[in-house]
Amino acid sequence: MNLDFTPEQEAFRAELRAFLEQNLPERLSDKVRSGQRLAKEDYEEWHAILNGRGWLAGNWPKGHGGAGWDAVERHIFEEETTAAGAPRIVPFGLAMLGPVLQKFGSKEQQEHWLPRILDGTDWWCQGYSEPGAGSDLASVKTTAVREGDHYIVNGQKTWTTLGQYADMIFCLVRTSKEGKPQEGISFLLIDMTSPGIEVRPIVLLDGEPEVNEVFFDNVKVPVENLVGEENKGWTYAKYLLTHERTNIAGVGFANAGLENLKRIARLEQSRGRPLIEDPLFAARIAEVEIALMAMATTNLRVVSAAAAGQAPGAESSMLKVKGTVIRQEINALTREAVGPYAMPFAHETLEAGSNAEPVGPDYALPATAQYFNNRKLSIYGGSNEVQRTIIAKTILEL
Amino acid sequence: MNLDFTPEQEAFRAELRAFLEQNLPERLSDKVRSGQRLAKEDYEEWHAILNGRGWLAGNWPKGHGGAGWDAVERHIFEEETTAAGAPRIVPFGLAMLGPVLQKFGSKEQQEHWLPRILDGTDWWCQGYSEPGAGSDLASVKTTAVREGDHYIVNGQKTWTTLGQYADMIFCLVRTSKEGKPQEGISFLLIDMTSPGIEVRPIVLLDGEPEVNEVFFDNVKVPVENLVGEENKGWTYAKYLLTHERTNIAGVGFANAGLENLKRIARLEQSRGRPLIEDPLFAARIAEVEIALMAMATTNLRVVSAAAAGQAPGAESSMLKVKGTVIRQEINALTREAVGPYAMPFAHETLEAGSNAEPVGPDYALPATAQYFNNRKLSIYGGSNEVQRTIIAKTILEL
Amino acid sequence: MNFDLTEERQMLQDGLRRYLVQAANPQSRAAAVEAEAAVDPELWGGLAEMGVIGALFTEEQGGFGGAGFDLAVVFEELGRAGAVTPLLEVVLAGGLLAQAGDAHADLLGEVIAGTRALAYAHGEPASRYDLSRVETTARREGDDYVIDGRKAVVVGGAQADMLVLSARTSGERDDAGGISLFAVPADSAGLQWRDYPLADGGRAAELVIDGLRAGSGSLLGAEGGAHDAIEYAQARGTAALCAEALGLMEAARALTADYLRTRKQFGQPIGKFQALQHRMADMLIEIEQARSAVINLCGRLQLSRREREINVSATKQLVGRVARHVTEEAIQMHGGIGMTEEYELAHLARRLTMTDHRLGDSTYHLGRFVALGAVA
Amino acid sequence: MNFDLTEERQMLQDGLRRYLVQAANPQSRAAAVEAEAAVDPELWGGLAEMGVIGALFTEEQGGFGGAGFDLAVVFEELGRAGAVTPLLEVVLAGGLLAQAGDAHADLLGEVIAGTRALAYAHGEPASRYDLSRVETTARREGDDYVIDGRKAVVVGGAQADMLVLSARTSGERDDAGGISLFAVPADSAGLQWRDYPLADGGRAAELVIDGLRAGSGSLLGAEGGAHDAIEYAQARGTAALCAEALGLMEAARALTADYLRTRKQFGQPIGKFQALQHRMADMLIEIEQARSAVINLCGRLQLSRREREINVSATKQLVGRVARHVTEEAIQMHGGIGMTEEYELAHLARRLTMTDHRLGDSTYHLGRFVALGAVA
Repeated sequence: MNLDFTPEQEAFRAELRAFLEQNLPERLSDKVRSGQRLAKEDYEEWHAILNGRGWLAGNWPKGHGGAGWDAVERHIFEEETTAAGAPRIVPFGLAMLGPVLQKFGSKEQQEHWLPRILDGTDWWCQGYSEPGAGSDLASVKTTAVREGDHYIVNGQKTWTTLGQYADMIFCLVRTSKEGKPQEGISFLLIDMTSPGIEVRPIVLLDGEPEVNEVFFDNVKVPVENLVGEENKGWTYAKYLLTHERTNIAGVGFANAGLENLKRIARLEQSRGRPLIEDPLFAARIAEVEIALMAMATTNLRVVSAAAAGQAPGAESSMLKVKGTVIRQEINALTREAVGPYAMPFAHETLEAGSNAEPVGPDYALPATAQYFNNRKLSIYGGSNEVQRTIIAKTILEL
Repeated sequence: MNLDFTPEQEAFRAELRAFLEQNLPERLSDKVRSGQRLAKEDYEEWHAILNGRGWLAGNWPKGHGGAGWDAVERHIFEEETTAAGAPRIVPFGLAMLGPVLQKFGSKEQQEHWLPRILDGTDWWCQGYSEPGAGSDLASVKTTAVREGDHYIVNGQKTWTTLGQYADMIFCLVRTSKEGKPQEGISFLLIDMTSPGIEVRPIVLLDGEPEVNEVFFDNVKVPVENLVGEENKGWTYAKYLLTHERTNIAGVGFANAGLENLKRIARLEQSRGRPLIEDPLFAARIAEVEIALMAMATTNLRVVSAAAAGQAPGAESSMLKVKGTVIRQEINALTREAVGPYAMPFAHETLEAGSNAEPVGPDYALPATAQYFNNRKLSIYGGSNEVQRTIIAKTILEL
Repeated sequence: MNFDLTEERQMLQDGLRRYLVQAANPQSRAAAVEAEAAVDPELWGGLAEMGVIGALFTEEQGGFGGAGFDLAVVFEELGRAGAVTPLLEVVLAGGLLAQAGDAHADLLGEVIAGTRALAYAHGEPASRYDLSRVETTARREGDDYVIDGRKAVVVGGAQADMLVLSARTSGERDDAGGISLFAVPADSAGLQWRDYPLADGGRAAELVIDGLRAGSGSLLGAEGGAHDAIEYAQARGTAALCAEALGLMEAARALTADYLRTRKQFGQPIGKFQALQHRMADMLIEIEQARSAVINLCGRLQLSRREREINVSATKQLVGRVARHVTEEAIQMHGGIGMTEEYELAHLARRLTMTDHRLGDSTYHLGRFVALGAVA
Repeated sequence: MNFDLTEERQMLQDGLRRYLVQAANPQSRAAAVEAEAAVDPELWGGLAEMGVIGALFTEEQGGFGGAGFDLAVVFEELGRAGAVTPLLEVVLAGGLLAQAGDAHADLLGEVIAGTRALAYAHGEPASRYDLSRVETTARREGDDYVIDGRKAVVVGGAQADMLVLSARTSGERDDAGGISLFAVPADSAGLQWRDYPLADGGRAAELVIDGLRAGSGSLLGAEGGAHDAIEYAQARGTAALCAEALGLMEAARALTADYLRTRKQFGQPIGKFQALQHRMADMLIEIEQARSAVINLCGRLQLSRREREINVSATKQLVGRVARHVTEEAIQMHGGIGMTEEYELAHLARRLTMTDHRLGDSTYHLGRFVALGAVA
């Protein structure tokens, strides 16, 4: 047992910090810290900076232009970038599709798509969920019918995050109705500018159109955009889901959120003294901080095992549940901390470049929106109910 | 809407208080308040005092020697007696069997058994649960086979509270294996001194033999001890279970427990001041007190509806769950309040008449035993899980 | 002891419920949002006509109700319908007008008739939930008071005709003594508004007060002695707000139970899954707790200050805690659809969540319950 | 960063686990209870022989371990087996002997060999969990100290050979300065014991100290300067106790999962009911939190006082909270059988519950975590 990082890891951390200090634009970290909505260009700017250093694709092997980091190095990267207020790396191309193409894509597909992910030519989005399917991803109803050199795709995807920015979408489509539901699924890459595609925003609880519905009406997709074999898409889909789960706990986000909460609680006054000195509010912060201290170590245990080559199993489910519960509690406390100034719903002022004068202290405005937005954490990516069932069945053998 | 009691009800309350002041022996209320175990004689003494005043059987009609109170009067009786530290009325004969005999028993049975319940000739216990059946009461395996003027009973009952004191037991027995499990059950009254009966104590978490297993080995029971019709016992059993549930919330016990907790928290010192002034401990008391204030009103709503002739339905289930959770939280806080003196497990000193010098303050010793003992509250009488299912199915129609 | 509604209140409840089903629909809400109005004028007119505003006041005050349980009936129905109105402002500001006596009877009459809109300008940018933290000052100048300061999150402020405004005429920042109340037109010179939408669907404004002149006739009650009146008005406001939260919870619960009965996954309605059944049962139990807490407060508004305020804090603490539980569970059990603005739950969830940010949140009132000596 | 056990610790864990399965069974426990012993002598001898006591001390101290993770390995296994031993007293009292230097090396050697039993007499009837509240006094008389006072719930006190006893040589009741420690034979004149059983299966005693004479050679460390040593010893004790609680939780969880797999109701194993599955999953998640909390503390015992103590309070708070959750859920999911003394869960539940009553409970440490400046 040893809780310390190795000297090499500490050196990497120092290198990262120096890099962030010099290269992370303050304009971006200010936006992240104040909870402003990031524009597409903001993400692209940050991606390009990281790509210039070879650090955009931490989990990709060097041969494909990635950094080739192990789980601990990726963890350190996550810790340092969230602490510095860097924008998150949009995961759809980099964390999700990339590994699938590297493992199951043809050489041509790899050579064509991977560089475009790194240099930002293509903004990818995800076409997994369908209306009414919930956590039952295998009940794919969107169909792709082979006609000559093309598939003709019809159907609908939903909950497509940032689909409004996307050039490309990777989709699960049904190519056969034979056998079990899992058996007739294929994995298809589709150009978002194809005729017949329509994107409709879904406004969420926080008033933001973060996710979308994507409709496919006789969309023609060249057969070379099929990844792997026809009807084997479920295998690739599962690989994608389980591949990049080391950050499932969201420790970095939780730490940043806790720091923000404490900052606010130091500034707010209640009963004539800083809110953070109110014994009951301080105790609630303490409870979540203590839980986070433990969860961060659970996360490191999983990271460390992953770096040693062990595949995380149901531990991911435990981290998912506890991690989301902790982040949601921090969000709730932050909303509570800002007091009556949680009420203004001026979400337009959260937009990049808005000139509207903020209402109340600058830290107050994003609190309610973030609270509502992060209710999604326990719903998406396999709801916490699904995770509990996985834990009960696999670890507890119930 | 009106939260006040009527002048008649207030007059009844005053009369009760005066009666308790004059007639409740201090020796008994001291024992109750300090959490000492009551002896059989203690209960009998208190029963006799109440019976002398005609107040022992609040829920029985006057014609049978009861007080004929409505639900509000019974509630006031419960409030005042628990506040005064009176022993509880042992429910098996009075609250459970009595109403069944009054509704389903023959005239001979009523004339024979009811006066003996009131004057304490018979101490009754309950023979419902069987090993391995849990909340599934209809899975009765104990058999009664008719042979001439007798039934021959074989089998086993369990969780028989205070069975060690009992002269008589009312039992669910299987008289037929035809039809549904509920259809072959009969309701039988059995003399505990019959040859073939063996009572074995079950020691619980708190170290006390409060409940028992009762074994029946070819026990002869006269047929006149059958209540109602053969194979119709399930009807009577259900009537018994639903008849007397107005005190299911245990508000009186909770109030007494809360007062005791506060008393202890005033006396204990932590960090140089009374524990009750510790903001975090005070807040935990406050939370349970606030919940109790609300639950007491929910209880009154049900009591009031019952007094107006409405049969409480799933509201009883809600009161059961919330009432037990509140009482268990008070027990846990009380255990916590006594600090290191929760550790001594000198349960013998809780016995009536023990002369062993107590360890630590007198209020400390019962805290752990009561905490453990009351874990039963959410298990017996239909576990809280069963109650939640009832609520979901009946009120929510899920 | 009787927990049934009187016949009058039962009629009010039935009528209001029927009316709100058609009048407080999402379209009318959307129109009000679009128009940057504090309330759909048609809805407001309808409420006044039904006597709903009058139900908040006693006969002496020109109404025909005014008891705690009148507030409860009205606000529970508003909550159930998810209606967006500034009726709470009427309880707060109108209640203070009524307490100040006959001098303001005409104004109050217009309020009850629905022809004059009131706002309650008490909270300040740094006061949070502390009732006596008033930094806005009013100093005598001849027969007038000159008022300077800021007020925060004045609900319906920019849309109001008249304000009930607090200012300090003496004492230090947190003193209970020295607070005075004024009734002033919302368009007075010296008032500068910054209007914005609220997460609960309504509107509020930040108010800068710069040299506002208020005649001595605008003073409500005795100079410097407004604290107790404000506390009492807020007690009534808390009863109303908690009743509204109760109605919102009932609506969220009904929506969720419906969803669980109809939505199928893995071949059966998800309401058949035991884990969700048990969570729904717990939700129901907690809502019944909230209902009882509302009854406790509404039935005790007329008791001694200590008993009343202990119930204010107990009820607000419990309702706040339960509201969060119900909101989060309702969203979670819905899954993705519960996250979308288009689905009715979003509106209920936002309103419910925001009730904890008015008149003191659940943590605040837990501490206050202890400070009032309830645990001792 | 490495969360695997070293080879030595892995061997210790394996050996201890195997040994305890047969040596720490209910019969040996019952025999010790019957004999009013602090521990089954055979079990204690076995532990000493395996080097388990030595694993709690460094090589310089005569042991071959002594790090936080050594404590964790030993105590988690003791917990898993539900073993009743005064080994925590060895961590506390033995740790103080070891800190006091070579003068007590012989005594410590006998402790490690298992031939001398120690008790830790620090807490007093009115001290609760306050480390510096010492009212027992020691005053110089020639070369001796004369000690008077009371000690409360001295675990294994009446069965011990030697006591490590705290007394105040100067300062006021709650001062950190002025506390001194003495090593005295448990059968010294002036010590009067009242021995009794504990809910966790062990024994403790109330101690009246009346004119006890202790030679200056019995003083541990500097006169009046024992506070920091006590705090450090209790930090190690907390690590050990929390590791034991973790083992107890693992055992309770395993018992409950087994029960859910085998017990049938309404025709299927109750572990198939979704509500119970989800509650078991939550239990497991919380136990993993407790495991990480134990790792956090064990890995940080050697850091600065502030960092160490923040972890002491964080870990004790979390483990205390989780222990209650696990205990109550395990009993509840068992139903009636979980209430009976005969079933193994009763013993685990009692021990687990009692861990919250030693070295500060979960509420106490939540407040202490804040007071240490962790939330600021």
